[in-house]
Amino acid sequence: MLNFSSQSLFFISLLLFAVGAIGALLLGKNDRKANAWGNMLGCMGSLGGILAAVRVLFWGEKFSVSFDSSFPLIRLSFHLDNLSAFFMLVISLIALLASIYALGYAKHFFGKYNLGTLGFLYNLFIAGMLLVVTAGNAIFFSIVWEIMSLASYFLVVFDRQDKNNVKAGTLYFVMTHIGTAFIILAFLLLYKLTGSLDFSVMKNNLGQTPVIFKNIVFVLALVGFGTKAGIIPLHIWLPSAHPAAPTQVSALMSGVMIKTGIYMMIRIFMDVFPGAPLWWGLVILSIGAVSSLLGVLYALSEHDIKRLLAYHSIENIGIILLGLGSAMVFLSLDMQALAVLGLAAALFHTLNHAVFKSLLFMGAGSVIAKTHTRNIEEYGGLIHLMPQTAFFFLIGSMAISALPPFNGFFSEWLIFQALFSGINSAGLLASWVFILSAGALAFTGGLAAACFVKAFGTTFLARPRSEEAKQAKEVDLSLRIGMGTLAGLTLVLGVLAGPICKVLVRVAGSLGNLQNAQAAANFGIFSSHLKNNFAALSMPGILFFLLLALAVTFVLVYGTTRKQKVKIGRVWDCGTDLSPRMEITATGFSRAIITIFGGILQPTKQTAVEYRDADMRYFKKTNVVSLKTKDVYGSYLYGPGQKLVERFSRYTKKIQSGNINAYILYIFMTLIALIIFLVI
Amino acid sequence: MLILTWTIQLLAIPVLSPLFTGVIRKMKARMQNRQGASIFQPYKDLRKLFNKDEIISQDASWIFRFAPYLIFAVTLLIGAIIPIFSTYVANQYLSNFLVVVYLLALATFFLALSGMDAGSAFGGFGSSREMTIAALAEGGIIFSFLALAPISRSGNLFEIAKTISTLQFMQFMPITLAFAGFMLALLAENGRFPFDNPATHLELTMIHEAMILEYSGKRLALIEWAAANKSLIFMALAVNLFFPWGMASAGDGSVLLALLWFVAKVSVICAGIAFVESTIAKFRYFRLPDLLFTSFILSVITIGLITFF
Amino acid sequence: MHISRKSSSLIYLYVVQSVVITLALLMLTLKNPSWPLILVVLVMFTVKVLVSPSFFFKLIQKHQVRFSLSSYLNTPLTLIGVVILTAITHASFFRPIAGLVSVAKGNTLLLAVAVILISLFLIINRRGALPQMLGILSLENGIVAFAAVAGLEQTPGLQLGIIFDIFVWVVIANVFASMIYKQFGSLDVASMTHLKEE
Amino acid sequence: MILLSLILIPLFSSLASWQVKKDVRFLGWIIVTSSVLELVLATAAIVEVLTKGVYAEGIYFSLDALGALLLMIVAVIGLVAGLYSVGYLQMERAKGILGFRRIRQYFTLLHLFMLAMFFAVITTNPVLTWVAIEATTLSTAFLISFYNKPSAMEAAWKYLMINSIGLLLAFFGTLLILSINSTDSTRFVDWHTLLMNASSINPAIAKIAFIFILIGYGTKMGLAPMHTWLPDAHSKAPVPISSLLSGVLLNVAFLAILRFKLIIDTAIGTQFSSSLLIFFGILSVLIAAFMMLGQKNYKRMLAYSSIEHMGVMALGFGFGGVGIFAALLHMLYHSLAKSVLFLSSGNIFLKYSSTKIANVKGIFSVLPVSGILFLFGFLAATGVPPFGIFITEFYILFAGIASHPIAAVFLLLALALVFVGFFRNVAAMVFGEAPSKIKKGEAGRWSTWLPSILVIILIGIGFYLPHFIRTLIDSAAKSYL
Repeated sequence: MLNFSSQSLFFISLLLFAVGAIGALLLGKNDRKANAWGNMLGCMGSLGGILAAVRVLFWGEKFSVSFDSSFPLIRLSFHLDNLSAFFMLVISLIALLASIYALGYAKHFFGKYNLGTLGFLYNLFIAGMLLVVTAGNAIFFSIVWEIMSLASYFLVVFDRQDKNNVKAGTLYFVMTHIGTAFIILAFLLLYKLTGSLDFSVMKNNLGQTPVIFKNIVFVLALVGFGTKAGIIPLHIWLPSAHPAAPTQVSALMSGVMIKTGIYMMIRIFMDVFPGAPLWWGLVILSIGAVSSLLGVLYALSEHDIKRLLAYHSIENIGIILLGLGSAMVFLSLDMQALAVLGLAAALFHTLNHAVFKSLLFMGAGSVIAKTHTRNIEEYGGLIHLMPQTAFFFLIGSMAISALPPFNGFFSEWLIFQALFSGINSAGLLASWVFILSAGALAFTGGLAAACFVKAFGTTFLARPRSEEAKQAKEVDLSLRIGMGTLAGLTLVLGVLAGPICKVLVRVAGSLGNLQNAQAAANFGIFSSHLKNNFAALSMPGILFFLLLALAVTFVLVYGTTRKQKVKIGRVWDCGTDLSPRMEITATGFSRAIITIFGGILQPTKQTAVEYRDADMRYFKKTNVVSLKTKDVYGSYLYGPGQKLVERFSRYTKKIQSGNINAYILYIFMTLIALIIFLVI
Repeated sequence: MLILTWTIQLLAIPVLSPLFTGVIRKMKARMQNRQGASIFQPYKDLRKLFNKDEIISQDASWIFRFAPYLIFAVTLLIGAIIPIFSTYVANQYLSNFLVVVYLLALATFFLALSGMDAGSAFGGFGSSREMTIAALAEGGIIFSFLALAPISRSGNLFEIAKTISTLQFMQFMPITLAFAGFMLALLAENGRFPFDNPATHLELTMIHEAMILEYSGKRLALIEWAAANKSLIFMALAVNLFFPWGMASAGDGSVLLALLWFVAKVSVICAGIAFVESTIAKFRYFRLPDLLFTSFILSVITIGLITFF
Repeated sequence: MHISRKSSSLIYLYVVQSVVITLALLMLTLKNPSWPLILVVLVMFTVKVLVSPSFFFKLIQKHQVRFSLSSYLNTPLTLIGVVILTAITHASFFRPIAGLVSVAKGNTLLLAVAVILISLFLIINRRGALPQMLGILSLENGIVAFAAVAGLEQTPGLQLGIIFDIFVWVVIANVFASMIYKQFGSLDVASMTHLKEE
Repeated sequence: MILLSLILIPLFSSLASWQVKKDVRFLGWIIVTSSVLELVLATAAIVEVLTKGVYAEGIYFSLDALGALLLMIVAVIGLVAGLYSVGYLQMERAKGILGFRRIRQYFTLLHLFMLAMFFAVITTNPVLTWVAIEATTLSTAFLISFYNKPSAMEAAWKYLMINSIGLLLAFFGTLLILSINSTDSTRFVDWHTLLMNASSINPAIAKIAFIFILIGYGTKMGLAPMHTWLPDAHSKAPVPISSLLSGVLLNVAFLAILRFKLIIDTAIGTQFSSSLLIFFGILSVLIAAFMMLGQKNYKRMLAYSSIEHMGVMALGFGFGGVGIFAALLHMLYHSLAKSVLFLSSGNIFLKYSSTKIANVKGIFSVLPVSGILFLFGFLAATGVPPFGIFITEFYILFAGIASHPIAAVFLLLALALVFVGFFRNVAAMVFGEAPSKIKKGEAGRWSTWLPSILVIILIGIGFYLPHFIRTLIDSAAKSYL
């Protein structure tokens, strides 16, 4: 299979997905077979995708083919250059592991839902994403984009017994469809400007268009793709939609699908548009800063584990946008080298986030599968019952908290470097935007760490807080393979960050004005350092010395304290018996931060006290306190807009009054009006 | 000679840290008109703890057992990559200030986890408070370093130390602002007044102590020692980045002199801390964020001054 | 037709109108007589003057709706409306239509247009089902008149087809009217506002 | 003789149905055979058109590409509606809603309806077209009032009055156009001769005439603000009739407009007619969009969606360019999608016996197949890939952004709004808990396989447009460019 060309590999993988989809649908009756078929073919297809992407990235076998369709203007044009290949690699990689995971995970749907449909939609979804990142023609792109959204919508509402899932799906589909409307408008404008729908042709014809149109296109595209990427304030669908889907799909949506929005932003802002004005980059930077900070804050206020992870996706999209934004700024300031650096950082964080976020979602899914709840407050002590899952989840938490020596650290370090170099090298306004973005990133890192101490601690540590948690068991092998591989990847990507970034620099250097520009940094296997010697880092070094220090500590401590005994005893319990209710709750853990950022989060607190003695009100029977955060966007942004439209529609409905004379009057008036209008 | 300096560099932090803990305690005692324990008391405490048996909670997992080693190892590593007495033992691939910050974050991460692991009420809120303060302090720390980095066109701590020592007075002034910010972060990170009271086990006030409440024996020793290391690391950074005078620039006799300088400068910082701790009271928990944001803002202002003037 | 409140008189007015138009057609056909055309005229006469009115009278007797229901505008306003519409037709808007024929006939042509608009106005203004049906018929009359004056009448076959359509329409409309009376107990169509957006 | 027999078959079968004595199955056989025959004949005629370009029979009947397209739609949807009616009425009879005589009346009128539509498509003479379309009004009036409920009566009455008025106005417009060859008024005129000496028409008159025609036939076609009869009629008529009304009849009315548009354009250029079409199109799309938002009755919702699609087609022709091709293709897609929607909504109605959205919940659990069909129909109607309407709407926007950007933006906005309104209701219907008293299970195989076939066809021609359709539409669109 290795000696196929990238092109044939690509189409083979598409074919495999198609076979998987159809076959699963046909096997629909038999849950077990349908599940196996769908996921197996999913694995094989993803493998094909990986190989194709690898051949493009390393053998340089770019290709771009197009077939005529039976419709005018529409050409099925597939265009696989470095950027597409990179995203294709990410998608296929995660899809591969998600499919392995799903082999075991989907078991608990048996007999409940039709696994054939699941397999069909799942393969369709993956194929759709692959097509999105390889489509070279605007109409074709919009079609596959919609197909991807459609498949993901059906996956979100797959567990349709639950009302909330349906609601989440509805919101998601509405939002993404409105986003698509913006995208289509952007494409139409691009066509008006360039007279073509092929991205490659647009790129060449776009040179001398008036900047105002470019700005309109920029805003439209930002809104359209930002909706899919889940930037604040267009994110409202994300925290409810991602958790609703089956876990392997949540992993794909959160880890990969939202990246297609990023892909198109890069494609359009960095590749299609030659010289973008400065403020675009600044806007992207600010959006990134806001999204990252608010995303992590909302995550802290969540105690539904999947929603928490979803909010972290928003945060990480923000971080990616910080990289992208800085790259755009540098590009407009004509500093190719730094632009390449920023873009490479963004791409690397895209890859990293895909890896550890899907890992975390899978861990959460395993926990949910065993405890049948998404509420963190009902977990606890799972590290004893499901040690391996706990370990993998811990790795993921460290990676997403950007702790060395894992991959998250290096990409955030790189983005930091991009932002730092921005502070000195741009104008006054730009510098301040850079400073504040760096500040946002700094706080984001710390808050993310806090959030994952909360998530991991309340989920896996201490004592079980509910009966389900007591009954939990370790999950099946296939799930552990999926998670384990990803956990390994976080470390490998971290240690091999240098070589990987070399490749990413090549990817970034193949775009628009960055043609064969050198990066502002040297990436080596052992170390990477910025050309201006501002900073240098050696990930293997960190890992090695950390292990060394650990070993030394162990040896010394063991040597000195061999003879001291270790007793297992009960926790100091102030004389009472310890109950799970004495442990800190997730809500309690993050309460302090929420109070500190109360101005932004607007926490609400409802207390319902019930007394044993209603007249004396002295002995409390129950005291229920529910802490929430106000839905700012719903109440200030979307709510009013919706009200406005609905009021308008109420007025419109007055037309249909039911009175026939009125109806005839409309005709009459139209007639007279038109005739008069005609003469005037 | 190089080997010697390297051994000094590696051992300085873990060896000296208990001493300075003792020094601070002594100074506090004196300022409060007490006799106070000898400045070598911390060494004795560590030895005592290492020789004790230990009890581990039945609910605790391997994280509880593993965390102390990691935390201590991290402080060792950091101790090796920051400038202590010399500017020439630069190892440029690790002594980047972001590495230091995030390695510290790694330690804090595991400290908080181990605090929650035993499942006692104290550990929980201890970790909560610790993570809150750490998260908010991070911005201040990174930015106080970032204020220095542009001046020396490098994020390498040794480079920074080198350039700062050559600054004119006028260029130097804005840095004092960043220094103030860094000091606030220092107090916060090391559980000092007005953020935390290192000497109390009163549940309303304690943060660091609450987390390690379940520890005993060698693991407690490791954690205490690591805490001492951490505070010395911060003080070393404070003196060597902001006032990097008298540091050895070559591996000759000046090393000894530099070491003396180092001890002297750190003692001054210790005095400052002791003074603060015996003059002001601990702040209410929800007033601490103001301080931390202040430290961040101070550093931001510094950056503004440096980049635009 | 606008003013009369009495159903029967409405019908009589319609009959008169139809008679006038058929006579006019007869004149035209007699200029160059041909049997098919005369036949057409006769059929038209039977349909418009004899059959349809008789249907309407039956309707009236069956349901004792001797007085058709009120209108939206009162009499003077109605008259003003009529005047305005006539004015519009004679204003510049429909000038070109008059250009279809010789100047002498021009005004009659515009008069036909006016008839069309006025009967539309009638339909809008009256609440009863009967006046509306008659309004539509007179609208059709107006068009026939227009065709006649402008010399646009079709081949006999077509005309027969059209007349047949009208005839069927009259029948169906009558059936509906009586059904509606059964269902709603009156012929007040303006009261039929159950189908609407709420 | 093909076209002539297309007229005769429905005529005879209508008479035959009238003669049937209390055997419903016999009525069923008649409708099946006749509509199959009609489809065959239509196919034959279309083949002729594909080979010859224009296929004429005598001076009275002829069929060009545009007509062929319409003919195809009429025949196909007619067949489907006919077949569906058989099972549907059986069910209603079983429920005891209908007696035999009503069913007989239904089929008799249905045949007449088909007859009228075939006639309108294939006749060569404007006046005859008018007569035929008037005939559709007359034949459907009783079908709309079929259930004899007060509301049905009301709907039918409004339908009758408003459409008669509209059509009379259209007739007036037609006469004005006919004034082109007022020289020898008694000669039999057909579209072709009109087109030949279109240039001789006085522009002012042409404009007035087109206004009358557009408003007149626009009433029948359901362009706002003349659309008012449409929601009532569609929601009250029996389901197969609704599907015929919105799937076919509206298009036939549009055909008449298009024929005149051609003449007017050759007389005074496309500018005038295009701007009028755009005006009405935008108005229809916007009004429909706002009406569908928070709509409480799903059949009315479907009716408004028809209005919206008519608006889209009008816009397509208004924008010109590729928009014309798109509008014609859109016509085909819309007819199929709309009949899928109506037929599946028929199954839903049979099960829930209510058209209120509030009373319909959990279709997926009660009617799994019909639920999916309804969902597919919705996706097809709102232009979600892989359904073709996405492509046609893209084309129309595409043509619009080139010629009338503002209108295009409005169109896009309205489309998004339509999607939102439509989707909310559909989601509310298909998901959720079904009312307990309703027992699960489809009404019968016939009720699902008919729309299923349509869905398969829809997806098929959404992916691959057969060559003959492409050539038909191309040659039909060519004359408008």
